[in-house]
Amino acid sequence: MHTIATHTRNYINAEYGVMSWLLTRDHKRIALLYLGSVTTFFALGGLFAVAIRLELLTPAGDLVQSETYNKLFTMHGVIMVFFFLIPAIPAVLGNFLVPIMIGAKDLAFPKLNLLSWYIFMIGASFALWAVVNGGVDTGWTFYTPYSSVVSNTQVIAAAVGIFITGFSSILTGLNFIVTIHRMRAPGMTWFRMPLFIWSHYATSLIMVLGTPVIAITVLLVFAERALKLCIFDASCGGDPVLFQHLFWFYSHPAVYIMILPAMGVISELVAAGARKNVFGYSFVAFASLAIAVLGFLVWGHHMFVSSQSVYAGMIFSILSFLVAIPSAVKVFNWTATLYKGSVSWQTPMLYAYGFIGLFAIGGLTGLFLATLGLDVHVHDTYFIVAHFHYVMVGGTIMAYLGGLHYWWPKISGRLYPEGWAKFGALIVFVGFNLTFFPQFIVGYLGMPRRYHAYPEEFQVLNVMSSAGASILGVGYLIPFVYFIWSMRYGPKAGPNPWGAKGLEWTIDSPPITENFVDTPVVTEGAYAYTHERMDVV
Amino acid sequence: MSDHTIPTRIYYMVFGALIVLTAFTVWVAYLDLGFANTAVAMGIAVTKATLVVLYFMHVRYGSRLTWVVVASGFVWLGILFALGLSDYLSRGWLPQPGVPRI
Amino acid sequence: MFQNLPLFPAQASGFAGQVDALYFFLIAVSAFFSLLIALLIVVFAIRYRRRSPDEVGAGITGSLQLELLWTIVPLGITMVMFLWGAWVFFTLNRAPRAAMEIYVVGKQWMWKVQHPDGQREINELHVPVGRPVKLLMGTEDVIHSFFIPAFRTKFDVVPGKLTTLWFEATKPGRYHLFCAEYCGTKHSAMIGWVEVMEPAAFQAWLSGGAGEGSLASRGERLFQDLACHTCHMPDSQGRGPVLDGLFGKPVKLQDGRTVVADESYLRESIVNPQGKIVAGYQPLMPTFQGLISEEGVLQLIAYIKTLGPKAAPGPSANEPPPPAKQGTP
Amino acid sequence: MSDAQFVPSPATHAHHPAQAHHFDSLEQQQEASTLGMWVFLVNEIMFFGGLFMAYLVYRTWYPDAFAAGSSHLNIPLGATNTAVLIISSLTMALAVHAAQTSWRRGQIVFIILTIALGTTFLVIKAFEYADKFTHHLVPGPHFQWPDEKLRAPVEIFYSLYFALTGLHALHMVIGIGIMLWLLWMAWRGRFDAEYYSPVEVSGLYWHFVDIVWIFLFPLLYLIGAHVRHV
Ligand code: HEA
Ligand code: HEA
Ligand code: HEC
Ligand code: CUA
Ligand SMILES: [Cu+2]
Repeated sequence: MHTIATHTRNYINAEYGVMSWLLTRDHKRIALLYLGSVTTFFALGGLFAVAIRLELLTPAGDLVQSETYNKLFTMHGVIMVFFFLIPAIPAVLGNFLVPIMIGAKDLAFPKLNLLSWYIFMIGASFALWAVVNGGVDTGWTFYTPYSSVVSNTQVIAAAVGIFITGFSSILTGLNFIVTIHRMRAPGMTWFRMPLFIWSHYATSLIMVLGTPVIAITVLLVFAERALKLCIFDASCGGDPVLFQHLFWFYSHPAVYIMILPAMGVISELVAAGARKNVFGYSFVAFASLAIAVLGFLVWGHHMFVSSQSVYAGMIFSILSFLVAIPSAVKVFNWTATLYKGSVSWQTPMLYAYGFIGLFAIGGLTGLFLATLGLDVHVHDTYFIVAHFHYVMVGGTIMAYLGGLHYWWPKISGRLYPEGWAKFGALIVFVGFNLTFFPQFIVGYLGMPRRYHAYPEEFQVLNVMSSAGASILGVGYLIPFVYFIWSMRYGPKAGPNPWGAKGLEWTIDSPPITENFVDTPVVTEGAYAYTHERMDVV
Repeated sequence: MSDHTIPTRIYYMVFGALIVLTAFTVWVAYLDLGFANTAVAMGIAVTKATLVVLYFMHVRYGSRLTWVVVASGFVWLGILFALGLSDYLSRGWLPQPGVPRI
Repeated sequence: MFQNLPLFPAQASGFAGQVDALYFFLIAVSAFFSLLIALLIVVFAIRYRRRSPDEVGAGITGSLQLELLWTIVPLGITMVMFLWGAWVFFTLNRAPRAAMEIYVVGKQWMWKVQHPDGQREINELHVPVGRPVKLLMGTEDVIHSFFIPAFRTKFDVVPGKLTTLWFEATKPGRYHLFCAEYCGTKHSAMIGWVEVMEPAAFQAWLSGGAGEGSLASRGERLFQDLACHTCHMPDSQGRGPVLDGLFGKPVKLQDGRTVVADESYLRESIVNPQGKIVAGYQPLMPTFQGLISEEGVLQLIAYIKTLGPKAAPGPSANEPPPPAKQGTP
Repeated sequence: MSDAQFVPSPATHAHHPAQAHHFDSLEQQQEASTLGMWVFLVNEIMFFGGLFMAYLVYRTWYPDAFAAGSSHLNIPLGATNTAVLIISSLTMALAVHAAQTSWRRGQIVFIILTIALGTTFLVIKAFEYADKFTHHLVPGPHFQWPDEKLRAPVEIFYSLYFALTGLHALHMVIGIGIMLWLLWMAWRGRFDAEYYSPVEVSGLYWHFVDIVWIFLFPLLYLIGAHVRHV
């Protein structure tokens, strides 16, 4: 890397003092602000999960009151979804990497980027206010009329929090879209972009097109509750099912906001881990767009037994199967990328393997739910809980951790301890499966979700799940500890510890404030590890 | 950026059309045309909106990307309406055994 | 503790087998693909593990044939899932004509059941084995969901609507009844039992205690109390249409549409008469929204269904049950 | 990129003072702002879209109640407001034109006119709202409707009326805020033919708010026009 000058100045030590962080416009510093915030929310959401699992150790509802239990899972869901998982990869890794990967000095609108973080924190404050002042008990889905006229908890504060946070997501998406369109370095054509960028582009489309609908929907719940308007309330002839339509119009695409960036991370990990072109690059790139677009057409699969029309159910079912196809394409392409690669067994790859396997199971069980006749039985049981934890925890969090490990040297300039990291990844994998696999079984047996007490015959499976959760908790604690440790004691990383391709590995670790000394000129595709060309067999 | 500076004459013409259309839509609303009332009102509103988008908002002279962005907004609105209505309009269609079909 | 570890729910309804067959098909597909992928990953990761620090992978970029293969094969498989699933779903959604009808109302946090002959129960549902049963369901407050795992079926009860659910129990026994849609504090206590009985035992149970008269007769009393009869008279003298023989018949509406007078229509006509105006009538009927309990609405419906010429499909509530018939058309 | 070359920044020409350092050129910066605003407006379409969906459903369910509810809205005032907004769109377009032609006086005059028209709109709207309050047409416990049978669905109509017009008015308020800032910048002579994207981009926003009203007016005010004489 002859072109790299060693700068002692980098984005971390460029300026000092709290204000230099709170007023920064550097996308990398903002990424770290988000990293701090979402980690805190993850810990909080995790604490609620621990409480849930403790309660479910015994069939009787003996640890907490049912009111409390209902608040626990609601706040667990709300915090994990809106304040952790949706921002996690885009706002942390995306913020850090999108400009660097396309050879830009920053996002198109740095001030807006900082504003997004403030909006996020303001929204989060409302949600936290709700948590501290008695909590919310509507479930993260806020179904009316329970949320709008019946519940007597802090629905208004939570709704306002989600409304505000939504704008942070919208502005992040907007910033990415404009950046990717307008800020690419010379030579960085669309089909030379890393797949991480493609998937963030697709994610941003969903953020911009979907998030406003959840914003207006929670605003209407707010209006119905606080201003006594009549929108969904059946007592003035309104339709509670309309709320569900509007809610899922966003919230189904939102699950792709959670998974698409994770898929982008996996594409990078697999390419660097196998030192190879991602197999079928353009298919993977277009699969991201296909998921983003088709993802808007399937929301009604959450409403098969909601009294939605049978025909609408059929339309949503068949479209749900269609949206599974691009995901399948991606899984197969990642697997094929390993073929004849130079495959690494370092921690980021372990997480990538974990992701592919667990996402496959999570996604395939999604097919169970898209199957009309089967969903009637498993809807609102623990089968659903297992499905979405497999995709969200087994999928997105695995990818997030894999990505954090992979880019940690770039972010912090230091290496994490590899041995501990492998051990942590193993614990996470084992703990995860022990927690959530039994839930498929107990779900098919018929245990409904959001149950504070349950019949005795479900106990054994629930105890397994709770045991798994404690292992999983330890598994998450391990990286948390050694990442912090490495910031001080980790060995210096150097610009490219993995021998990986990509503009981010051509610059210093940690990078300087405007990323590049001189604007790079790109002359080849994203994963050009070799210039030989070869066929599959 | 549209380096295009549109002559102000066009602005005034569009403005005139918008005012005329507004007057027309008010007038026609007082006639009882049955279902056509809504169709006409929406037709006029769409025309007016199109004029504003094309001329006041310069899309007529904009890049292809602008066209795509604008179009995507309306396509997604269409998705929301179409799939939403797929439920509302087909409720109760399912023939039940023993109940006469209509 | 460990002898108490069920892995599979009891099969106690006509379609439990159908749903389970679908389940096993999906498990087979999923197991195949998950194991295939896991196997390939392990094999590749070991076979092609990195042997020297600056080794790179082969220059393979992709293969159109493979892309087509793994697009089309999953597409085909999922279409099978779709068709099969939709077919089961239709069965689940179309109660046979001969189904015996039971009225269910959900409210925070209990299930109230009324049998046509007048028995009421709370958090219990007694049904005979081998006869299709159709539940006509409403709610007094929020959304709930009537869920019987052993029957593999559930359906939401939604404010402002009448929803239905049907099944045919195949095995006598006691099965869990759950509320599956989150409905507030005691959601997890809104549970009960479904008691499937031999027909004779069921008949005995039915004649056990009907106290207040049949459902329809209670509906009739309400019809008088709410002064419905002042407008709806048996002859066409009243201000409202004649209700005799209405159930199950097509009704012409003012706006030109024709709808069938099923239970949902009757419910809507009572609670929200402005929604659908019968052709040839003025929108005079006041709304009874909030004036009748959900149970009352169901009683009125039961009453209207028994009215007049026996043109209505399905046995009237008071007849003895006909022998079980194959329901699925 | 092993063989990516690094070239020194191409330009040595003087940067426009408004150009941010992370852009290569003022042109790139202006294109980015315009695209950004368009993307934002698409988001706005969906934001109002949720409400329009609710309107669509209930309008098909309760056509008569909607017509009846609508007939209590004041068509002359609504039409006037439509005209006011259209004029303000014209003045906004002319303000952009003035910026494109480096005509500072024109910018100031047209922005002031736009602000004045926007305010007029809000004042008229306030009178309409006040009228609804005195006639108990605001949804909630005090809502009254002479025809008891239609009360519930008419309440839905007025809920949508207030939600739609209220959000629209909120957008107007924000728009006026932006205009005041533009006025300040124009006053200081910040905009010229080379750099005018703040005016252009704010103009897009303003026109969008106008378009929303173009739909609200017939959907809310006019559907009852032909029945009110029956
Ligand atoms: C990251 C989040 C995420 C992701 C990616 C998905 C992905 C999918 N989900 Fe999931 N889902 C949720 C999060 C997610 N879901 C959540 C949170 C809920 C519950 C919400 C609530 O009620 O609280 C839910 C609920 C949910 C339901 C509603 C269930 C109910 O309430 O009754 C349905 C129904 O169709 C569904 C389907 C799917 C499908 C078809 C996919 C597909 O996209 C999956 C595609 C992936 C694959 C198919 C696997 C990879 C492919 C292969 C291994 C090759 C073989 C493939 C084939 C043979 C096709 N999901
Ligand atoms: C991103 C989303 C996400 C994540 C990560 C999780 C993580 C977990 N979830 Fe959650 N879950 C949801 C999203 C998520 N969940 C949603 C949306 C619902 C539905 C809510 C509803 O019904 O409304 C739900 C519901 C839900 C239920 C069902 C409740 C019910 O229906 O009654 C259960 C039950 O077991 C559960 C368990 C768990 C467990 C054990 C974890 C574990 O993975 C958690 C492991 C984490 C820890 C144990 C914390 C570790 C601690 C640290 C790392 C802290 C260290 C740091 C510091 C000290 C600063 N979740
Ligand atoms: C003030 C007179 C009046 C009263 C009281 C009244 N109705 Fe009606 N009803 C009407 C009129 C008029 C119609 C036809 C117009 C319409 O559909 O709204 C009607 C229609 C109906 C219909 C639909 C009939 C069809 O042919 O499709 C049903 C069912 C019904 N009423 C039931 C009831 C019940 C039950 C009550 C009492 C709880 C009741 N009505 C009280 C006037 C009345
Ligand atoms: Cu009733 Cu849950
Ligand atoms: Cu979904």
